[in-house]
Amino acid sequence: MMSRRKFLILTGAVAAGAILPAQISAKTQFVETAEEVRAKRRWAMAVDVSKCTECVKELVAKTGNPEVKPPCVVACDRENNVPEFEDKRIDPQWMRIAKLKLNKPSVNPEEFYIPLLCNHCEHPPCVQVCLTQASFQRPDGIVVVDIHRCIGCRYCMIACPYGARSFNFRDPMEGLKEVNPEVPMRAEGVVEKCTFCAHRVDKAVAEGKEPVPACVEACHLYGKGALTFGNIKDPNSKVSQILRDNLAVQLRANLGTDPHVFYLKLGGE
Amino acid sequence: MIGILFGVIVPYIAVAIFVLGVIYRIVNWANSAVPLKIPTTGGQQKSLPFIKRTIYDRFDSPYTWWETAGRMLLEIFFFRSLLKNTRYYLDRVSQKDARWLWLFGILFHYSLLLVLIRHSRFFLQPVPSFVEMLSDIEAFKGVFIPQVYISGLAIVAALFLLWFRRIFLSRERTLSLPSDHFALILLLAITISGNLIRYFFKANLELVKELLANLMIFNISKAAAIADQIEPIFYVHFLLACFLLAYFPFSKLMHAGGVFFTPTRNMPNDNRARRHVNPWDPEPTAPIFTKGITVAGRTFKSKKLDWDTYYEMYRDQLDEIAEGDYMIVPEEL
Amino acid sequence: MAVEFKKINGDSLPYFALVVILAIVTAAGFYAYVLDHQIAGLNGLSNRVPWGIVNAGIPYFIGLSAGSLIVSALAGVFNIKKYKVFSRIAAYMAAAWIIAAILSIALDIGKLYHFMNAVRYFNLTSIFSWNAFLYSSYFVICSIYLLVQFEEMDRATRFMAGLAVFWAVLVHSGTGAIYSFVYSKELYHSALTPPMFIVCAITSGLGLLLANLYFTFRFTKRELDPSLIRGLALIFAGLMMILGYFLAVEGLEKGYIPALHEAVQFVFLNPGASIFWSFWLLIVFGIAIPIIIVLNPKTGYNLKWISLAGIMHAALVFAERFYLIVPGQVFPEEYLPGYELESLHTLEGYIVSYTPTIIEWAQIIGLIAMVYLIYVVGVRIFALIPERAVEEDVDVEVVKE
Amino acid sequence: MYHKRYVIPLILVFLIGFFTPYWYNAMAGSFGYEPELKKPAGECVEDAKWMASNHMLLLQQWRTQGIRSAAEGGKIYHSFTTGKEFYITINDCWSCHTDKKEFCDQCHDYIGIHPECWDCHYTPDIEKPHYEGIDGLSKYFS
Amino acid sequence: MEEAPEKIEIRQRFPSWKEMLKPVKKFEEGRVSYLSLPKQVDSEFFKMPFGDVERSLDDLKLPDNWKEIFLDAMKETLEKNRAFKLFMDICVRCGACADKCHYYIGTGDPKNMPVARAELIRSIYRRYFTPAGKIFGELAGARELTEDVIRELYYYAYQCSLCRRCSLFCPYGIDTAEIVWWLRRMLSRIGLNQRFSTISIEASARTGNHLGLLPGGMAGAIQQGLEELKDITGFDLHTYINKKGADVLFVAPSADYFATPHWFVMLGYLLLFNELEEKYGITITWSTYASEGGNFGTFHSYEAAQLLNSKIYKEAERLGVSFIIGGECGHMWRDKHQFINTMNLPPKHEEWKRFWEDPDLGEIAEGLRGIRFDSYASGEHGWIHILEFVAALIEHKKIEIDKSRNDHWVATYHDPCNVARGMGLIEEPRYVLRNVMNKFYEMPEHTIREKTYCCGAGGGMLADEIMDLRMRGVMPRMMAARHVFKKYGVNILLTPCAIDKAQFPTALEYWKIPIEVGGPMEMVGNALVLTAFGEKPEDRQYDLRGDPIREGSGGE
Repeated sequence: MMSRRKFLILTGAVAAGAILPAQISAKTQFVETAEEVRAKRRWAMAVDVSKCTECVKELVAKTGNPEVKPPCVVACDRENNVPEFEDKRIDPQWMRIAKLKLNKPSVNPEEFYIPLLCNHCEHPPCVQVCLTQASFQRPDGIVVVDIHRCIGCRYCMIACPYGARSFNFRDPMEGLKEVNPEVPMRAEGVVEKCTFCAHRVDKAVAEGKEPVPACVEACHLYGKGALTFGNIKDPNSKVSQILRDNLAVQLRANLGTDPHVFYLKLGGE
Repeated sequence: MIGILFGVIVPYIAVAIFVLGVIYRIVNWANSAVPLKIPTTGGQQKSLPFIKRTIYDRFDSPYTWWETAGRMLLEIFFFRSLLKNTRYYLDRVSQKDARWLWLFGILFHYSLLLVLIRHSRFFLQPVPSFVEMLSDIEAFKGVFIPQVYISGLAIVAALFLLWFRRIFLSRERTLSLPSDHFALILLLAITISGNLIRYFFKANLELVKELLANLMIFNISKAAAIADQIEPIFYVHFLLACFLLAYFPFSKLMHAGGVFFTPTRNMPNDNRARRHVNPWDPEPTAPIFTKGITVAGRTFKSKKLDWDTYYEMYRDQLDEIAEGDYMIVPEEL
Repeated sequence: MAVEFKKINGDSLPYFALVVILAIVTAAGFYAYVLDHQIAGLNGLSNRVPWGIVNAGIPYFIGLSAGSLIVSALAGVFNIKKYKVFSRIAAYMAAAWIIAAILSIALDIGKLYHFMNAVRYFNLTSIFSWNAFLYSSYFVICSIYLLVQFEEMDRATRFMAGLAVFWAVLVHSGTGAIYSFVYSKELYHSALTPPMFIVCAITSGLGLLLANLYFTFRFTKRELDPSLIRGLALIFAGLMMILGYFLAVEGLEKGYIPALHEAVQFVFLNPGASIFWSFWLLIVFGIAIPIIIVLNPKTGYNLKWISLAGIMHAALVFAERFYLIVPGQVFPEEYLPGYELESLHTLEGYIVSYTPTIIEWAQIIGLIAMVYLIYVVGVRIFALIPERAVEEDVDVEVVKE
Repeated sequence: MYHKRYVIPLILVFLIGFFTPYWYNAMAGSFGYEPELKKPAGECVEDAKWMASNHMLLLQQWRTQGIRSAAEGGKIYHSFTTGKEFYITINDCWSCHTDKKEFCDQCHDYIGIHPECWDCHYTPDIEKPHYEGIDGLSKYFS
Repeated sequence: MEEAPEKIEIRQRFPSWKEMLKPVKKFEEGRVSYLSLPKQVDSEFFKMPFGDVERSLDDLKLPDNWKEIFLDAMKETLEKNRAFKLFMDICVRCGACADKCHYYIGTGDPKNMPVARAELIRSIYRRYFTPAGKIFGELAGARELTEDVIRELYYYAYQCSLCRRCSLFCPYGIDTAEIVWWLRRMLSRIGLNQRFSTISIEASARTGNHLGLLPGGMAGAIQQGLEELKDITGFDLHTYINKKGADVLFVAPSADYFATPHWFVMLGYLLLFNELEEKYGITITWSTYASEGGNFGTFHSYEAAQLLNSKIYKEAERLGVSFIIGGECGHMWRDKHQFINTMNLPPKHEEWKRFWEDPDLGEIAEGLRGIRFDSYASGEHGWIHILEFVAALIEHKKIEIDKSRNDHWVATYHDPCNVARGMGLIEEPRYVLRNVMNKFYEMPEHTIREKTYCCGAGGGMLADEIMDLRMRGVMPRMMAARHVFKKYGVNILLTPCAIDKAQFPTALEYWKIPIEVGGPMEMVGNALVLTAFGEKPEDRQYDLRGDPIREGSGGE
């Protein structure tokens, strides 16, 4: 039951009410600022191309299907609710496998397989061009699409040098066989791409564990362990060690985007 | 206590005043006679078959019932007369279009319509899908939470524009009476308080709908109990709206009903095809003046100039004309 | 005698028929949009070619808009009195085309009702974001420019004309930059695009305006002096030559890079693809023949021929937009130089075909019809067209002042 | 009264229009209908009454922090009414409000608001099988 | 406006709303109409309440209980006229009408805005008839009825020409003419009448026409016209007057019998009638009893209008005509189109009935078969405008026209307000003019057709004592006329309205625009080839003004 006094002061509470939404955020104190995170963590992935090639070749041989999906891709699709459609032109892909061959067959006629995924560039062109700041780079380096903001202009797809982004031409719900509650599904008319399994990363960080994206986990579990994920700001992490020991190649490094997916052992041992 | 007073008693009174008041005004107008058929003709009449009438003429100078109805509908839905608005310049030959008033008027009235349709969600159960569809279309769905309804903001803007006309244009300032400002301020207060509830001080809308549902079925004790739980900011909006309802029938806002009665618009221009009968002089055998009019107890009666009187008065001249067999020929020089 | 602008009567049957036809085509365009978004797979887009001809509509319409506006502003900015007769109609067309441009963005984006996000979360580094601002402000400037013309406020008109031209240049550079600043696609990346855009915009807008003026004056049975049009036609031809020059420079520059040899060959010398045709048709029918028409003394003074040249050029500038937008996406990028790459699960590494479907064409045609609907209704509501456009009339006024 | 032929229908139209809720609700048979919420177990992040009016603001704040922050501190929500802290994850609400139909939809249907959250977001009502984690993938590679 | 007279100075004032409620005490010179004298309003045939005393504005000499009488009259009006009551209630004071009034444009007097003019009486209405006005008084825009207010009401009621231009632009169709008309009626109940219109009303009530012409005078005037026509055409023409058994009764405004630009129009009528009679055998008669088409009663009150127009149907019945043709007049057509058959019982005699059962002119004269008046088909009206009639004759090629006879005229056409906005006769005159002359140009679009500007002298405003007001009111029309004069070299302003024809010569002189005034029927008369008399197109040497026709036009 409301008292008369309360009613009267509430007329004066106009000002207090106006800042209600602001209050919610004002009270939230960050135990760890963005700058601190930036100094502490930068996620990256290293791909051992020889192991990867070995794995895919084995699978192709086993199934006889030249378009077979290796464990990493399957895990990515399931984990992130990536829909599957028949039509290759509009089928969204977060992670996919590409076949490489050197231009000079006389030197090396062998084919290699590499996974292609979002490179989580240090200077991501997609973030530069996004109209609505829907694509953004988190302080820990992961580039994410905030689909609440995406308007589907597809400028980021044009700008991305790696073709890492997919547009939802159809309602993704139609192409889903099972659902992972941890990751939101996307709607028709927005752009999506690999997030380095940001939900897994955040959960692991909060629990103080080493984060492992789904593809990496699946690669180790079912594949040859070609993928390595970790924090390159930490010199002791596995990724740092591997990158120290090997010559790493970045895709289209000449553009200066500084991608954070590194390919090792390109062209064999 | 406040809940009962503002949440129960006031709305009942306001609705009663509104409904009875509007009916009273309509009946009151209908009680007056329409002595003459006086449409304002804004275009070519229906006349000889070779005189072309354009579609605009049909609506501006209607001849049939349908054309008249069309004229009224265009008037009501598109404010067609205001659309003809021009402004006169003393120093120029030409006149310019000045349709701002039309634009602001349309903006306000259609926003109001949308706002009212959206408010029907508080009265109708289940909420009709077209109401939801309209709300979704006008809101930037998903961009702002809560949704931002364009009509809700546009109506405030339009009211301010209409009010600024009255404040800043010297001619309009001269014309405006306090009641004109008052109506605008009242509407502004309602719309602004509505927007405040929507975007800043949230009220529990579910309780609001429950309150209204209980009021509708006269479940007063339940309504009063619910009314007490609703946030006070709601009552600012609600009370003002109730006041508007009660104020409506007795103010110029009644133009909403009056526009249907305008004799210059709702009559066809078919005087020559259908005779209009004056209800208070249905059989005019002789002019009223010759029957005499009574003012303050005294009767003033004019003499009737019928042919016989006339003939008596000018007998010689008329006879002379008759002698010439009613024919005039030029005089032989 | 001063130029007097007058509304048309607009009560004849052909007029209503025209309005109805345009309205139907417009409605069909919007219906195509609805279909496009409800049923997947009706358009020719894919994850490799996400921008098609609906997107090409943006630069195309913007170009038509600017071309119109610059004609309009000639009178104001450079004080060329004789073009004052066309200033209203041109400014009005400019405003109408910008609406079409904004709508073609609206038809193109995936989540239309989220568009306010672009305002709410304005991204300073995004050229598209700036363009959204430029387009809307450009529309406002056009409207104010038109308004001050209606109100015959001479000083304000000159000021607004200047501002409008400045803004038009800005908008065009911006639109060009949307494409040319994309450094990840070599066929897009070019510093020449923004200036070429401005030239191309003026020629296409001017070309269409010429035809527009001819037909409007003809249908309203008003007098139009060929010598006035001739002046504009010469400007038109001159700018088309500059456009041709720009195209040549850019093509040759691209062809000079060994890395792009394959792509350039694909674009210019591959008659199997629509891109080849879009380019060469533009060169031949969109530039060469119109220039010949205008410069040939036999045809260059004839309003019919000039408007034919204008229409040809304006129509084929759409091919130029196609040639600008599509090849960069169709031709695969090289992720790892020295290696040939083929994706197992997507279309990366392949040349992807993009053929606009009828649904996409319907949207573009619907927008064009909408602009003409706005125009046809506009000449009835507003005093846009001069009672007669004859050079002597205009000259007399110059003498008087 | 003159023109009864027009005036009486006009009054009737006015009355029918103004009293739309009566005939509409009578036709729908929903006079006095009130939604019944299934009271969830457990403690909410904010006071229930505050939530009834302001939950949309909370959810917006929740989602922005949840997506945009990489630092774990950025993912901590401080309750406005109770002062407690909560770590933001995507499916927190479902832990107590187990039934969307009996909770969310009750009020939303009543007021006629249908937010687009569930176009993408998981709800317990969703009919598709759940993903079982990486370990469950073995069936694809056996 | 390089050549506009220096003397006109428009002082625009924008007082506060409170000041607007206060009655104006100081009346501008040249804008106040004189009050009626007893001989006009206390005459035998036109007896108005309290008309027996001579009044002036300084000394109104109102009856003792004038307030009661006025309010009673107002109450009666509210009951008797829905338009008045509605217009009292629904105005929202949006201001759309404000600059539509030519008197407001010309004078700048804020109370001349149509809305403010209506507000003068509306404030009284609020004070005495609405609860808000009774309670809140001035705040609700209400004011007491005092003698000053009455004076002000009179002052502004007679600054309106009842042209209805404001009504066209009002979103609710509020017709200030209607308000003012009934206000004048209320004022007449306490003895306040305008002298100029009551002179004419009284004369018309007594003699049948406004000029007070006796039958002999009228016959003489027509006869003189016939003589003049003989000089011009060389033919012996004739016409009928008061002829029983004629086919058609013709009613013209009485000014046509004497006044100058009107005169040529009458010659045009006579030529047409003779041609028709000679060729087709249709007889058209004038009447001395119904010798007046105009009706100054429509400027005064419902009853006065009825008093004056009641004669015509009676006369039609007496003469046994089939229908009535009306001449060129503006307010006459408001009266004849919208009022007359409501205010009177239409004639019921046989010829009339027979004709309107099948309104084809072939029923009267076989040669004219095919001209049908189906749109007016009703035995209860029976009026045809002379220009409609001529348009039909031209369309059916029943008369022969030689356009070139009007080549020395470059004409423009002014729509009389009542004909355009009270009747909708817009295209017919243009049709006629395009067919009888080669050089016809329209004035600017917003000053013609239904948006036409008033001549500033309608509604009883033709009085000489309000010359200042008249010249201010005519300004917009003159600006438009000057525009076409400069642009096309127009040398005649045609208008089918007697009051316009009286006002425009004065106004054109005042505004220094060297063009003539005339009526469309004059042009018809010029161009009409009297084939029935054996006239050839090239025979006519002089136009109806006596000027040589082909001089200066053919050669150059």
